[in-house]
Amino acid sequence: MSYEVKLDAFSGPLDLLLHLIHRLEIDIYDIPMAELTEQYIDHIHAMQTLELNEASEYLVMAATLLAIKSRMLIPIHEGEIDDTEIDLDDPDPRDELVMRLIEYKKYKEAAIQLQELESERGQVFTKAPADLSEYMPDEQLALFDKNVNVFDMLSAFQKLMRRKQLKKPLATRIARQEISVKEQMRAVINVLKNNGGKVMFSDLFTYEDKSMLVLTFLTLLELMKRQVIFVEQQKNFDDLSVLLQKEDIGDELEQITEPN
Amino acid sequence: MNSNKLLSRIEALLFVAGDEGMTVKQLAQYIEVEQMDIEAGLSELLTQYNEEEARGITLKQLAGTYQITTKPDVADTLKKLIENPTNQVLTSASLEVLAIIAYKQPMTRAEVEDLRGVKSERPIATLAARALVQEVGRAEGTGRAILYGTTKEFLNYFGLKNINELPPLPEQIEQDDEQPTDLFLTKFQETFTQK
Amino acid sequence: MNSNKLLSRIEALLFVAGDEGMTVKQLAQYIEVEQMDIEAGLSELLTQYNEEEARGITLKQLAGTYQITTKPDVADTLKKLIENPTNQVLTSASLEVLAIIAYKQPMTRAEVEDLRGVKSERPIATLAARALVQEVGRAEGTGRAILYGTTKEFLNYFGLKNINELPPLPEQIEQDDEQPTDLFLTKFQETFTQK
Repeated sequence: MSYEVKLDAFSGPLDLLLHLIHRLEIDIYDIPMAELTEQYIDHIHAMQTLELNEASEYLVMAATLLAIKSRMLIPIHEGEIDDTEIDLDDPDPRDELVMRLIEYKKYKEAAIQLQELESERGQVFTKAPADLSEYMPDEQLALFDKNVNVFDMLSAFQKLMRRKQLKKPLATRIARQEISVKEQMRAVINVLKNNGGKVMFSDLFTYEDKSMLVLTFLTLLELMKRQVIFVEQQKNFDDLSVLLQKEDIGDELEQITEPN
Repeated sequence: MNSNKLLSRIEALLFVAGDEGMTVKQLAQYIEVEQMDIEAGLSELLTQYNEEEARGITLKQLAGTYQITTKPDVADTLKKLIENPTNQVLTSASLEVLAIIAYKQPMTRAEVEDLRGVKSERPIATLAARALVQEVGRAEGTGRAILYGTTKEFLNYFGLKNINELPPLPEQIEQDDEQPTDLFLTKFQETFTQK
Repeated sequence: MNSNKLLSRIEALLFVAGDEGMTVKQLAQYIEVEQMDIEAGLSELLTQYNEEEARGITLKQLAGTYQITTKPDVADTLKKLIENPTNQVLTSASLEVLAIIAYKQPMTRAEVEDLRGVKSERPIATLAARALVQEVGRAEGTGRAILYGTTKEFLNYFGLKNINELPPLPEQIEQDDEQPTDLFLTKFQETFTQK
């Protein structure tokens, strides 16, 4: 008999038990303990890997099943069978398990309903509140509601991330406008001035952001063309050195006309 | 105020508010009409949005506020804007924990774990990080465990007006006419007499 | 694509884009029609917005980007909103900036703006004026932009002992994922194979 079992298909031992009960077409109010226990243990055997902190729960459940099974196998003395009083007082060893399964099943089904709502809600989109800050006096801008707490802030962050995910292509467009070649020329020259007019090529590329790397490279090409900097290499495979050739570049910057 | 004037003002305010939304009370306050008028206006606006096929937007009541949202029929176009649609949805473990907290709130972690029969620290942390649940108090007695409840973001995330709009909890498994306890006993006796 | 279908898609995309707007090229790309069709659709949409008095929104073209804005005639109502400074719609920008700085500190203004997609100079300045954020250093490399972080006043305001008490973000929880292990299986076999 082969099992197609993936651990993450189950969210816990109760979930696995419900799966088995359903598959074996077992009446939940009359569980054949021997069969269920055997199937349960076979299934966890078949699970290839199990996270350590969940493993203990699956084991506890296996132990519980074995305990119930063995309690049901304890031979009952002849006289006791006729004694209905004892039968009434003695609960079925399965009762507690059945109650737990039934209670759990309710919420498992509720979770499926939530999932349907989640996917329905995923079909419609909203927008960020309009930015009205330009119409507001400074002192009003940060006036939070008195009831604002950490979770509201977290919620603001989550909304932002959801929005960001929705508008990735637009966000990059704006990122590129952020720093112009002209600004970056000034920045590169400042680095050179602060380092005595000479830095290693790689030291100018400390950015994580790809668009900044490209921008800096374009800036260097522009500065070379204008003979503001000079790039040299001592020998093959050495890092390049960037040297400042003109101290005063005010005029150079003024001559640059930007697209916007 | 004539109807067109009212509708245009409601639409403008809701447009500006975006996903913060606005309550009937706030709309009435800013437009300076009665809340009754706002309610009539909202219902008229909803009718117009839904009847006019050229509209890509509609009205939705979310977490106690009214918000403009896009219509479900344009979802295919808008989904092209999403970079990685799969990593946003909740896992089944998180949904299970969330269902328990939503229906039985306030709940401690230990209570959730009892019910599920499995550790639930990580799903709870994920739900808190996504602002779907939050601490709403502390349990009585020693330990003073954190009590969790759902948030406004929870309502927003599942498209609910308020917590009472949660679908009813699925009822207990269909039972036969017999009382389950009797059933146990009978079966129990049958089992043993056979052995 | 029929006209209503096109218009509803244009409206929905522009609505979601909000203050950022979209270019004709982007609209054409997402709706998968020719730019010519988009241009015709935009002009039709503008006509509808302006002719229908019940609409409070209209179309505006700014630097090659189309965006939905409110109509000038509803300005008086929006003014009422602005005069109510505690409305969440108005404070959402500063709360968002504060959230970004709190979770991602230290951050430069450019980084905040990159994340939000809108200019954020004023919210940052106000937060700094309220002593909720402050300069905590300068960015490496060219430009040496100011790096912002949260203050003691920030911790006070939100009742936190230290910054680590902030609820974690979802990605921070996922990093804590334990490695799956098969230690369990071995243990389990040892225990139960003798059954």
